[in-house]
Amino acid sequence: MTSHITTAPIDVGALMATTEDPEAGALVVFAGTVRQHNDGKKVTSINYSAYIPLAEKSIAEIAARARRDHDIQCCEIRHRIGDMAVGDISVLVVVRAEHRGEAFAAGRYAIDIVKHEVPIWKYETYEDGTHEYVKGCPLHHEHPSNRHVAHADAGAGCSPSPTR
Amino acid sequence: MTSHITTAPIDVGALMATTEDPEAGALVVFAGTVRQHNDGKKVTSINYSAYIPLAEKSIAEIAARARRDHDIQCCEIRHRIGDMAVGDISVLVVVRAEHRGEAFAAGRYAIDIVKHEVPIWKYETYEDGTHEYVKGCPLHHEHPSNRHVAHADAGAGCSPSPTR
Amino acid sequence: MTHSTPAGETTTVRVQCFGVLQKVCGGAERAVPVAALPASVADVLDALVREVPEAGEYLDTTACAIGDTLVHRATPVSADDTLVLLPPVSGG
Amino acid sequence: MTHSTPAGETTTVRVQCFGVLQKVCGGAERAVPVAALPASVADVLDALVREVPEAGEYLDTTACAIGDTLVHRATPVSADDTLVLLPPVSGG
Repeated sequence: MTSHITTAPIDVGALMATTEDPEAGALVVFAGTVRQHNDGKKVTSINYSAYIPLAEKSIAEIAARARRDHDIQCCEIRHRIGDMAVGDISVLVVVRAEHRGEAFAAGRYAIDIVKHEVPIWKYETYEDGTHEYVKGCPLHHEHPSNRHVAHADAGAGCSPSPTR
Repeated sequence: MTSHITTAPIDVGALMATTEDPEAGALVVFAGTVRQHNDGKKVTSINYSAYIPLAEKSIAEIAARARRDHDIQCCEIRHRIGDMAVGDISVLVVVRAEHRGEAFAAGRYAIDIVKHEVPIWKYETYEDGTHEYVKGCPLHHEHPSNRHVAHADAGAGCSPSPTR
Repeated sequence: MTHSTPAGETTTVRVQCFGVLQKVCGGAERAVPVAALPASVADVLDALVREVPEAGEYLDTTACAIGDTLVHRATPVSADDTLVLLPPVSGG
Repeated sequence: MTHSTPAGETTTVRVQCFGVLQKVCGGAERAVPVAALPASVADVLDALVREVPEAGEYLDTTACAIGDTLVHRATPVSADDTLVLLPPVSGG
């Protein structure tokens, strides 16, 4: 069984190789990378933690939904946890499809939902010595059917309105 | 000066490495790969040719427009020419941005325009021994200001209406 | 498995905290005393707030899980369960 | 540079073909005879169709370039220029 959560660096080349498909004409890769600045503060180190049993299940379901809702050949998702440095890849989505429209749409869909539904937490340490858990997005425990639609990236936290 | 057109295989890892940016939080890579079937026919080999002086200039301009029109840190575009096999990468777009929304939008924008404005031709050879130049998209020579807006991928040729 | 608790005896529920709740509660795991078992998820959260009042402000936006399943506030928690507290997530 | 042609003498324009036009014209480069220079791009295309009638159906959707610049049908072509014919493109 594939493990979606890993403490090792995410190997983009390996995931591109294992997803090769002669019927695919389009490959879309999204990677989230650790930024040096967040909310105006200089980040010196970052740590991601996960509740692994649910995070694994949740990511597997998101990949399955991406494949079900889009005309694509594959959707692979990986999330790294543990300590990371600026520039490191924290999350990777790889989609292959016959045509590019569906590949872009599925890649965007998958990463938007990952950011909203997977129990993972980002903990940042700043140059001034302070540190904090980054504001996040509540999991919809009481009304799972009321999940809000995945939205555009909010700079921080889980703003319901797209930033652009 | 960077060469955007290459006869050598496109090295995704190298382009990811050279575009690393500590202020980027999102990386979007789009690759077009040679498909085994096109229009219902089995493709055995493919050749791309380019009018290089204009193709180089055109790709440089598209990358510059992508950077100008989107809040991104970089947009690199490469197109391979010559003989290729099924699965090979023919075109690559690499975008890095602070946030994912702009990275996806700029990547989509760049590849759509590349397919419409760069003097490159795809020549396919099929299992049955036939071969042909794939139907394409006219360059807008008489009225460059009348360029149609880049549209979703048409399976073949340059249909003005998005396929989905 | 659900066990009933003899009257007058105090029992505990294992609670596992993530994210900001781990910081607030001073560690990933703790045993929260409850009056009786089975207790509802809501009962356990109330008990946690009695032990760690600062946790209260986070619980409205915190989801709970048992194993790999999100559970409702009314779900019963038995002696064998670990109740997992998942404050707002920030992966990606 | 533009050179005028002495009356009665035939001259040629170098034309470079890409894509399907390379197939139709039987090669990448050819010298197309024109009555006089400078000729317009349109003149050169008309002369090409006289030489290769099958090329005609493709020219409406064909763009022309000199060097790295797209040119209009009215643009003059001089003796030093190579007129580059760019039928519909299919990169990507």
